[in-house]
Amino acid sequence: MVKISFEKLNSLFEKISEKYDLFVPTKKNDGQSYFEKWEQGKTVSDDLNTVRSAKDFFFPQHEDIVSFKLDGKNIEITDERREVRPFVMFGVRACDVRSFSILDKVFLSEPVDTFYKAKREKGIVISLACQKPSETCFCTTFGIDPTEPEGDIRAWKGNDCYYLEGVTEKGNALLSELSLEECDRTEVDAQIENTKKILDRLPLGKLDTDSFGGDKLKELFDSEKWASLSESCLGCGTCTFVCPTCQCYDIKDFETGHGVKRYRCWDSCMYSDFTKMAHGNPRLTQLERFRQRFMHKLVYFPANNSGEFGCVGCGRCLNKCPISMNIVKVMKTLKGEN
Amino acid sequence: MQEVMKNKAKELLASGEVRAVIGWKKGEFCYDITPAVFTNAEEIDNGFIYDDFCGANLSKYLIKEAHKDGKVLVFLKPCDTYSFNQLLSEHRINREKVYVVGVSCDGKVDIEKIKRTVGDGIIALSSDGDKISVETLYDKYEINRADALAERCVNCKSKKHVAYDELLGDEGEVLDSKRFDEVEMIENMTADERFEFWRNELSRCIRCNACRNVCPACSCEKCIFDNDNSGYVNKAPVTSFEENMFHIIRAFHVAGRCTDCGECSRVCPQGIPLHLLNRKFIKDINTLYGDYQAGEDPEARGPLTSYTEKDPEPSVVTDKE
Amino acid sequence: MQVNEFKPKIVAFCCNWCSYAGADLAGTNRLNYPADVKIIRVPCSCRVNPLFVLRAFQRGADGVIICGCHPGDCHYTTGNYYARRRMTLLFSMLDYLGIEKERTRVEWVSAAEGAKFAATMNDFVATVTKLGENKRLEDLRCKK
Amino acid sequence: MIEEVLIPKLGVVTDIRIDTPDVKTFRVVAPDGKKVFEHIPGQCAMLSIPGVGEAMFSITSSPTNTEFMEFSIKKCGCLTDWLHHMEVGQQVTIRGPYGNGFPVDTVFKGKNLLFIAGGIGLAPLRSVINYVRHYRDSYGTIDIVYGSRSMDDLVDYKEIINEWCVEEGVNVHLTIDREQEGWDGHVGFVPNYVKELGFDTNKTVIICGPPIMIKFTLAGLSELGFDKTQVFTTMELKMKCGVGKCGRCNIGSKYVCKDGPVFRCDELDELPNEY
Repeated sequence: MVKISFEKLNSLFEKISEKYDLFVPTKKNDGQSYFEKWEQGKTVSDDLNTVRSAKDFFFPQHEDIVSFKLDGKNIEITDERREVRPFVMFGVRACDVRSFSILDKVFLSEPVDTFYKAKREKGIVISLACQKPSETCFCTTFGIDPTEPEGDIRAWKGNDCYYLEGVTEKGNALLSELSLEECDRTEVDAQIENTKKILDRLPLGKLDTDSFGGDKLKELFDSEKWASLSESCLGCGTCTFVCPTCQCYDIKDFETGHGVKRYRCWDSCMYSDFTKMAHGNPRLTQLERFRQRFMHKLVYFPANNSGEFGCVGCGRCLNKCPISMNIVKVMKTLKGEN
Repeated sequence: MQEVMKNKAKELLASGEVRAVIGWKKGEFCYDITPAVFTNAEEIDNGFIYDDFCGANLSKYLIKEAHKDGKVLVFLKPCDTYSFNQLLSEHRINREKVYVVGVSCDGKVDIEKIKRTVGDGIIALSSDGDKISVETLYDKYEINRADALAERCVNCKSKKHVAYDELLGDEGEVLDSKRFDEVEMIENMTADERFEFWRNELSRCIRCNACRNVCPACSCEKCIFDNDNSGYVNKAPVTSFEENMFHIIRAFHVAGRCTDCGECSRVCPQGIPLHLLNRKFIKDINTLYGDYQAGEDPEARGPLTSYTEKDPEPSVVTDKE
Repeated sequence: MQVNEFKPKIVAFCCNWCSYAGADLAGTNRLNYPADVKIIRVPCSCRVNPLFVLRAFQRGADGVIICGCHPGDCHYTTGNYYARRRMTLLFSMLDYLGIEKERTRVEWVSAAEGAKFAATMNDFVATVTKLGENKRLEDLRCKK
Repeated sequence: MIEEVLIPKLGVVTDIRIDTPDVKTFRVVAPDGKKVFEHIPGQCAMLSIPGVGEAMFSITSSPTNTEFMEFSIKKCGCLTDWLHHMEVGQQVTIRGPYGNGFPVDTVFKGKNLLFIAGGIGLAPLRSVINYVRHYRDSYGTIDIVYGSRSMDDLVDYKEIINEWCVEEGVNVHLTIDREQEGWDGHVGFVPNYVKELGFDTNKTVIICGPPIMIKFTLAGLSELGFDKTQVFTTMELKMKCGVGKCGRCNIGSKYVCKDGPVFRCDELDELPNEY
């Protein structure tokens, strides 16, 4: 384990920035935090979660896939993939880091998504342990330990320094380049112990997931409770877009006036046109669309991925849903607790 | 107030006067309240709530609910009644199928504002007159209620119910609001500053459509931004142009119909002050074509569907210094 | 070396019953106005949806002008009165967002006013030329 | 750079055949005149006209055709409308093949096959039919029940009459919904016709058509004693990626583009009824 004092953090960031694009969570004037490219003067925010999840780095809201030029009956195809500059993300929370492994299961399974893969290979994740979890946090429900997050390198914020520990080969390589001061774990261990006590007091820390999973498909799908749960859903895409594990996308063409750009962008199963075809729509009302989103996370995803749930308990949907409907309420209601 | 409302709801359900009640349902915490439809006394006893966090405007749900058989009871706050009237005038709601109970409102609290003061980990909240006591996992706080009020409530335009079948509490009055101050402040900036201001705000848009879907004035069966054949469909704010276009067009489409209920800004996950776009239209309409409050009178003709021969020319904008 | 002079692209929405005929008259009278003005004929000035104006900017217009019948002379009696309110509000909103208000204009040009049409276009093109390229309401994807 | 599935290849339309008033069959090859890719019967490909749209179509030609691929496409939306208006020589973009295809070399091998199709539902089956006709010795009897609204709506009518009907060991049963001048064949809906024909249950059934037809035919088949494990069908839902990532074509936990489009009917029963 190595450490870097707060005073020297800037010079560390400077050093990383020489070779990599460095992104850190910074507070904007709207009081919320966003991952932004680090430059001199930018400080790391202590906020737990950025509004937009860290999935943006590997699966951005929109990216060009391919472009076309049409000339009479002929079409010219141009690959729009670009070289990705190596980058480092500092301060990613445990829940977001776990979301990457969930996204990996989708995008890195055959056939591999090369857009995602290129970014994943070039990105180094420095995670940051949580010390003051929020009431909306429930990552522990899904077996995530926010005091010892995954990532290429994990970090803890101490009283006057950050502690860093290499986790993967990629992370260790970066750490050795940085040649930081070695140190012991005393403060870190104390912090972990302290945080664990708080985790025990989280109201949603130990949700019961036994009633969900791939084998509960039919009974959950046919539950009568979807009707009342989805009743006030506005059908917006907020939950989807702030969710670190939502990965559904749309492919759209844009006519630029001098060719067609085909891009991929986030899409939401909550939208009415998500499954709309020329001859009809299998998910006609908000009930089906709402059900799809939660069934995907709690049943379909585990069914295809040896029981792993498609949720990391980051709590963003709890904070951001315009009508405060969220996966926790859905889980509790389906189980008959609400 | 909450108990009076519960009793009213149960009474009307029991008598068969209404088939369902649209109200607010309590959540996991003390602040995450969900709009809900209640159909029996048990549901009301278990979940119905009316408190500082019941900010959601329920009038839009009437479009869906009032298409079903039977009558529904809806609780509307003063500002919600303006939306209700506007929907009536647009024939989106069948008045006979709705039983409106007006409920008084002394401003709703914005949880984001509280969180900004006390941080994360709120586990208990209680309101006592001017003060709100907050308990978090880490500490206890006491804050002024006035400091935690939502922006739209700080600049409340009216405490008067403009439509109801029954009123619980006292009749309020139209207030002398300072809601256009911020618009004026922006108007007084230079063009470059304005451009910067709005770029900073609108560039955060993620096109989740929450502002549109929550808006009672956005009640088109099919929005142009959802219609593949319109040529305007873009699901992501791919360029700054897209960000601008979506919000300009949305604000324009509700211009003259927007009652300034402020739901768009409340729901924006990125905290974009969208109400400032709508208020600009309202302010312009007021100054150019005479004072008009959408929803005040369901019989009134909207400013964009009427005209006078003496209207100012567009050059009042393009030629002004 | 010759300096590449900026020539603005202008989109003019012209009412079929007056301004379009006015443009015609300007042509038959051999009155000059810049060729960079692209005329789009509309049945009435009130046919112009705010989206049209924005789409024109998106696709590379540097200025957008809407021409209709003089108030009171609308072929459909009242169309231009509505257009007047709409465009006033739209322009005001664009200005509010910090977009140069001089890039947009409404002019009333009758079928008999060929000279006015040419003069209006000359003046508008001159104004937009001074402003330069439209940067604030451009769509980068549409740039070549 | 490694190949990306979302980036399509070029195809050229070399022939357009008018099948019915709203169905055309397009022949597609790569610009060098060869096949764009190989496929197995029942698989699909993403065709697109840039700026208009991209959609999944089943490949109707058999893989045994070494020269080209064919797509029978019904006019029903934006893209298909555009395709119907194009002329020979038009380039399109194409990517694929997608989906699992029919188990022609495993489950079907040596079996008696019964094909049941309605309307444009013949398109995905045509590939299988021609494949098993090509390897005739590997399969048992072949029965084809095909119905359409009218005589004019029978897709591939010429091929059916000139090739399938005359081939020994292939029994073709055609039907149309309503009486029509010049038609002396069977009149009636497919489900009823299947029951009338009263097939032996020693067959594997491959069915495709409008949902309502499938529903009633399945009921008819079970009356005749068929088991759901004997029946295969092919599905269609909205797709964008074709490779199980964009997340919209799922029925429960199965993606039609990746785990389908071919399902055995008892497998479908395990999934929620959302299609």
